Amino acid sequence: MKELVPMQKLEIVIERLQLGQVLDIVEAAGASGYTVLRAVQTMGRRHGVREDVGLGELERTKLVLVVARPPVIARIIEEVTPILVDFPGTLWVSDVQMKVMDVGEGD
Amino acid sequence: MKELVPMQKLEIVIERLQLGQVLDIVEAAGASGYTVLRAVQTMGRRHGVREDVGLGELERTKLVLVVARPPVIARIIEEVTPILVDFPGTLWVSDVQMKVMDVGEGD
Amino acid sequence: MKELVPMQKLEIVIERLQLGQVLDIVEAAGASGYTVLRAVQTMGRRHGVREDVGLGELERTKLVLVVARPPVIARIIEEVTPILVDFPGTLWVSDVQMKVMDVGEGD
Amino acid sequence: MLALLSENLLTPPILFFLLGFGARLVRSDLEIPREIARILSIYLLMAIGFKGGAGLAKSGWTAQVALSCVLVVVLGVVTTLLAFVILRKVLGLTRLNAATIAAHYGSVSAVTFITGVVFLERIGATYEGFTVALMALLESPAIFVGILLGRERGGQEGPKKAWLSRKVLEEALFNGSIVVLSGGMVIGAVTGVRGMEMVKPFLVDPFQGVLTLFLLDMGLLAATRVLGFRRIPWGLIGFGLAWPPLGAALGLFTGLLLGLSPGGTMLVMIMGASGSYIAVPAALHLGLPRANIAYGITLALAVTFPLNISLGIPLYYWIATLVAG
Amino acid sequence: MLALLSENLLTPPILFFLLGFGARLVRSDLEIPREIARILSIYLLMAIGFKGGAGLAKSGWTAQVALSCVLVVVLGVVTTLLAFVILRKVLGLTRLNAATIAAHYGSVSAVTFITGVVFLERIGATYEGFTVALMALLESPAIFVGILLGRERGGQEGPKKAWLSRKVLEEALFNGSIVVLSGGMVIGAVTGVRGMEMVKPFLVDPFQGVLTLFLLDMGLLAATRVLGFRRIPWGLIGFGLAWPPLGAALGLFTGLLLGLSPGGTMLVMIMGASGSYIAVPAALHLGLPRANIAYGITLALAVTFPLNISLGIPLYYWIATLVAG
Amino acid sequence: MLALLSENLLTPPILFFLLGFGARLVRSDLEIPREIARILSIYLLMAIGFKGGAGLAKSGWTAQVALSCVLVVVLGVVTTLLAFVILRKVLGLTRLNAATIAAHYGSVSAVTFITGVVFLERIGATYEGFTVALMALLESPAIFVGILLGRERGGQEGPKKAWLSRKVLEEALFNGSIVVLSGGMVIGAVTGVRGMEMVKPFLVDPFQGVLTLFLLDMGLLAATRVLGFRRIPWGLIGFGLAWPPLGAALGLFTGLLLGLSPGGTMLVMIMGASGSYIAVPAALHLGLPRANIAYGITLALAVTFPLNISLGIPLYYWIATLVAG
Ligand SMILES: Nc1ncnc2c1ncn2[C@@H]1O[C@H](COP(=O)(O)O)[C@@H](O)[C@H]1O
Ligand SMILES: Nc1ncnc2c1ncn2[C@@H]1O[C@H](COP(=O)(O)O)[C@@H](O)[C@H]1O
Ligand SMILES: Nc1ncnc2c1ncn2[C@@H]1O[C@H](COP(=O)(O)O)[C@@H](O)[C@H]1O
Ligand code: NA
Ligand code: NA
Ligand code: NA
Repeated sequence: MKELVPMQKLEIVIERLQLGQVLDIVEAAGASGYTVLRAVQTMGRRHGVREDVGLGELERTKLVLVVARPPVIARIIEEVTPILVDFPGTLWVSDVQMKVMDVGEGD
Repeated sequence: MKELVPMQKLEIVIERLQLGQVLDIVEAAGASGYTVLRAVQTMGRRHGVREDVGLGELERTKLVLVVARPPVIARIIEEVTPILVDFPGTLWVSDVQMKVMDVGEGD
Repeated sequence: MKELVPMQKLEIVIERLQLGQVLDIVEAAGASGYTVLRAVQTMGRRHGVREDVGLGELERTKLVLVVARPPVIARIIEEVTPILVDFPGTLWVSDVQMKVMDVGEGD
Repeated sequence: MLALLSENLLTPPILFFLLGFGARLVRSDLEIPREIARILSIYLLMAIGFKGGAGLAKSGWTAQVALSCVLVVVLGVVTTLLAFVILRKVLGLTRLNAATIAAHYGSVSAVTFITGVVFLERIGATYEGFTVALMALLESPAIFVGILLGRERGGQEGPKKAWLSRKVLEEALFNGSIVVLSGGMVIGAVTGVRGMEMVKPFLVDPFQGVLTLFLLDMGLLAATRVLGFRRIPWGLIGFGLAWPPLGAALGLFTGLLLGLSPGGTMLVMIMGASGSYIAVPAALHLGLPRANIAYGITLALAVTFPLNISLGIPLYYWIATLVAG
Repeated sequence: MLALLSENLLTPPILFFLLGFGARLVRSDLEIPREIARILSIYLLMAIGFKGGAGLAKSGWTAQVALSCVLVVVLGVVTTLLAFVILRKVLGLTRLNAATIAAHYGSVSAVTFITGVVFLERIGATYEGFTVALMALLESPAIFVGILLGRERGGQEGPKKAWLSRKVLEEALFNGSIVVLSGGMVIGAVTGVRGMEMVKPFLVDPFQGVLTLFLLDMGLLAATRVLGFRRIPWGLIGFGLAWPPLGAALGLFTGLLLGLSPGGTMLVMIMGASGSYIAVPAALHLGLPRANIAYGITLALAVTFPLNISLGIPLYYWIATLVAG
Repeated sequence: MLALLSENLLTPPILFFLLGFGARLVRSDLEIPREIARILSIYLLMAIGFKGGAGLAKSGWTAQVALSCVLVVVLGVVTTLLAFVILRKVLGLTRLNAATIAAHYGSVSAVTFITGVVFLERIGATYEGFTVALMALLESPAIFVGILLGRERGGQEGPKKAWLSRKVLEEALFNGSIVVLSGGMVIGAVTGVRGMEMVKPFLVDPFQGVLTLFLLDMGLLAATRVLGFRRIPWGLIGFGLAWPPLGAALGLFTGLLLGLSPGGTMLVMIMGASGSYIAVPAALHLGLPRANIAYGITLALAVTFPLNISLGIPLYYWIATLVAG
């Protein structure tokens, strides 16, 4: 029975223009994967309500989910923070237990 | 290095018709922001499977994410519960550590 | 005042073709409900970046949220794991406190 | 009669419905995005409404129209009650489920009506323009009757949960289908010929092509629900198949009473024989929140709809020509 | 003059706008998916651009066109400054909010312009083809002026946050509206008559019908924002109502200076009187990230836009015929 | 020959492709929603299928058609193997990546084929109706050969993971493209002239305009992938540029063998020269789940496609007129 491994889940709220940069950081830090969700309505203290404007992508604010070991998460947070200083976004971390599928297992 | 602050993450499942009311409660309670996601398929004990019907908004069930200090979260829960009694929805809370960006930091 | 009950939140990443099977397992295990979100961009060690290809459903990777008591969650994990061996996906668990709405309460 | 059958079956709309149905049965992953299906429904309702409005403006408000409006509401109530009794007494469903499904069948499927109109126009048969108005009228009665029948008696009905809260009223009277359909009718009538000229290349010429694309999606949806049949009691599927003749008979009777043309009578028969899967489910979602709407939609969309658009339409017209000829 | 009013009001586009507006006021849940509204905007910009390009090719590059381009940019700057002063001094808004709203009104609403073109074509009035090019030009000046006015003075403008970062420049000059509009124009001019032939059944014939469907959505959006008015200070709503005559006057003056036809003058009046809710908000989203753009969009879309397309268009044309006749 | 080049380049479809391409290069945020791009693809496949079916009905089932079907399947297999050998031996890719990219190029890009048909119709050149059927046939062979080549030898292939599981078969034979394309053909043939009449204002008249809008999106997509080129080895981009002449030559040979008209031969050259980015990636997603499909899509869409629709089409036709004239 594959055991559940204690890890950390990092949730990063970021806009589309900075998404590519954030995902590069996540991959470079060695996370085994990421799952990006689309936010439909958002509000924050620094940038208020972000409306869907212009003819760019709809629902521009994304929620990036990354589950990895604490050192990897810490590195990601360190490199993402400077981006959050300049652009709308925020991040939070929580403890989870993840089912680690060995690479060889997939068909 | 900006520290991570222990907070609570509140996740509220609510339908579009009650979303506005819930977001007002969240703002009034003093949360620094919220992130709303769209649910594509949902089921609950009280209202079963909610189909996308009629010509209203598609994917009507929403997941509201709010990260704030415990007292703020408690107040939100208290004011949202009466809505959940009458309408489809539920909520749950978990502990997280949030990166607090000072308001002045945004450009 | 309805109390918050300690429970576990299970998050399963799975693709559309296996979603029906997973939801059947969730219902059979006795969970009181589920909430399914749509992922727009995903990457994993075993199957890399999954592009939106062909004329099938857009944004095929789904994130299934299930909040239930530990024994129910454990049963779901046990029955979902074999699917994850053959198909893209992963899962993780975290502790939450859920507001349990009595069935009779809904109108 | 056979000519009528092939006249209907061997047309792009019906064939693309079968293509979609077959594609899903062989597990093709073909999928029309929900947003596209949604705007196609709005387009079809807008177009048939606009055409109906222009027709109504020409025919004007006559006694026959007034009487038709009254009788159609009666038809809606009667069909809902009849369906409820069959489902409750014959099939022994719970009060809530029987009322939910009955409400679907007491109303009308706009797309079946539209496919009927396209059939009549292709074979050059005439029909009363105001039948579109009758269809719009038929959306609400079934909702009210359904909610009335479905609500538990006594006790739990506190003031806040008045059996017909403001929200349910809004949904029953101002749901998207009624707004687009009747709004289109009023605007079609008001703007008359000049208005029609402005929108003809958009709302009239591509109409049959848009219906064809929409029915491709309907075929996919219907087959998806058919694949989920194992969760639906056989009795219900029987009801979905048996209802059309019953509903059509009631429609025929109404059409005769109103002295409508064969084409007009056929359309009223469709109103009786078809079940709604857009407007009614939306209203019941609010009015009967605990109801399992999946049953109603599955029967109306995956059993009754395919039956009506393939065999129903030509047969109802054939009968209408014999009786109301 | 009354004839002009009814000529404009009693047409499918305006009536479907009112239908959408009314539907939302009675809390109908009718909703056009955002993806559909998006492609309808792109279609309308592409079509008006293509038509403008074909017209420009015919009229050719004259002194009048060159002068018009210069004067329209001046019109953009002047209207932005005027609006800023009114909002800042008269209504006492913060520098940031005043600049944000001013930028909306210093630019133009492409859909109001398009509705004006449709009005002119229906009453058979002529207008200069290159006015479409002027509209495209009018998108950017207001953005630059708005950001300049909105940025806090001194300190905080480090190199990285240069007041006009590369991203803001890209958005101001190459946002979706400008790309589709001017791209359509260039391609319309280059491909000439043969190009037009290829796309006519798609870009020209259904144009008025697509505008009608788009305005149904606009009505829904405008009413949704009107329902949110309680969060907007009354002074601002007053500005939204008072601006059109002011902006139209500046447009009239510019039109006269350029010796445009009554139709052309009316279109320039629309440029002055209308506020952008597509291109400008997108640019400000980047240029003034802290600005509350909801105010600007709400005023431009839910106050000024309805006023312009219903009463504005016929009145501006009436005035233009009197003055520039 | 130059006339043919400008005849193709200076048309709305190609120019809007370049507009989209350029817009993304200057970082415009213009974006066509994925749902819209999806229904445009389905529309184009449905329309070309329907037109092909009507053509097939007229030409009927001849020996030439039967032979063409066989030879085209052979073309598919040969092009896949040839591409695999080049990628594996010359460029030294892993077996999996070589097989994946080869499968893309062994199949056909429906939109390149459609752009070719539009080119032929504009210059008034004839082509065999059944070429559309050949295109549909060309979708699957490359998928089977690709999966066969890509699967690791020995060991790991347990029964459950048979190299061609039921799901992969369903995707390879009944994927969305094949269903809509061949379904459209069958219905076009069955409903004949009367069927065409019903759908002409929807499926035929706006066809070139819809292609134009679709190519605007293709331009945006291609440029987005070009901006991501730094992650792709230069050798592969070279392959994407070098393949068209090779594939076209094989197509030319097949066309001559079949004695097709210059127009028909050009279309078969396109089949050889183009790579699929809709049907094949979907099948490989299931058949070779570990494959990095991004390479195949990027080359087929951002390198080969632009080359084919701009220079390829006129050149292939010019060569076809010389050789098969
Ligand atoms: N307390 C919070 N809870 C949930 N989401 C938040 C919170 N604060 C900020 N966000 C998200 O982060 C985005 C940017 O925040 P800001 O940069 O502070 O405007 C907002 O649009 C929200 O989507
Ligand atoms: N145990 C659960 N886990 C996850 N989501 C749930 C759960 N229970 C209810 N929900 C969500 O809450 C919505 C309303 O639940 P209910 O009002 O009980 O029907 C459902 O449609 C689900 O989206
Ligand atoms: N560490 C991770 N964090 C977040 N999501 C993940 C992670 N690993 C895998 N996933 C998700 O699971 C899907 C399948 O993973 P895999 O089967 O390993 O390719 C990926 O496409 C991601 O959506
Ligand atoms: Na009925
Ligand atoms: Na203006
Ligand atoms: Na090929």
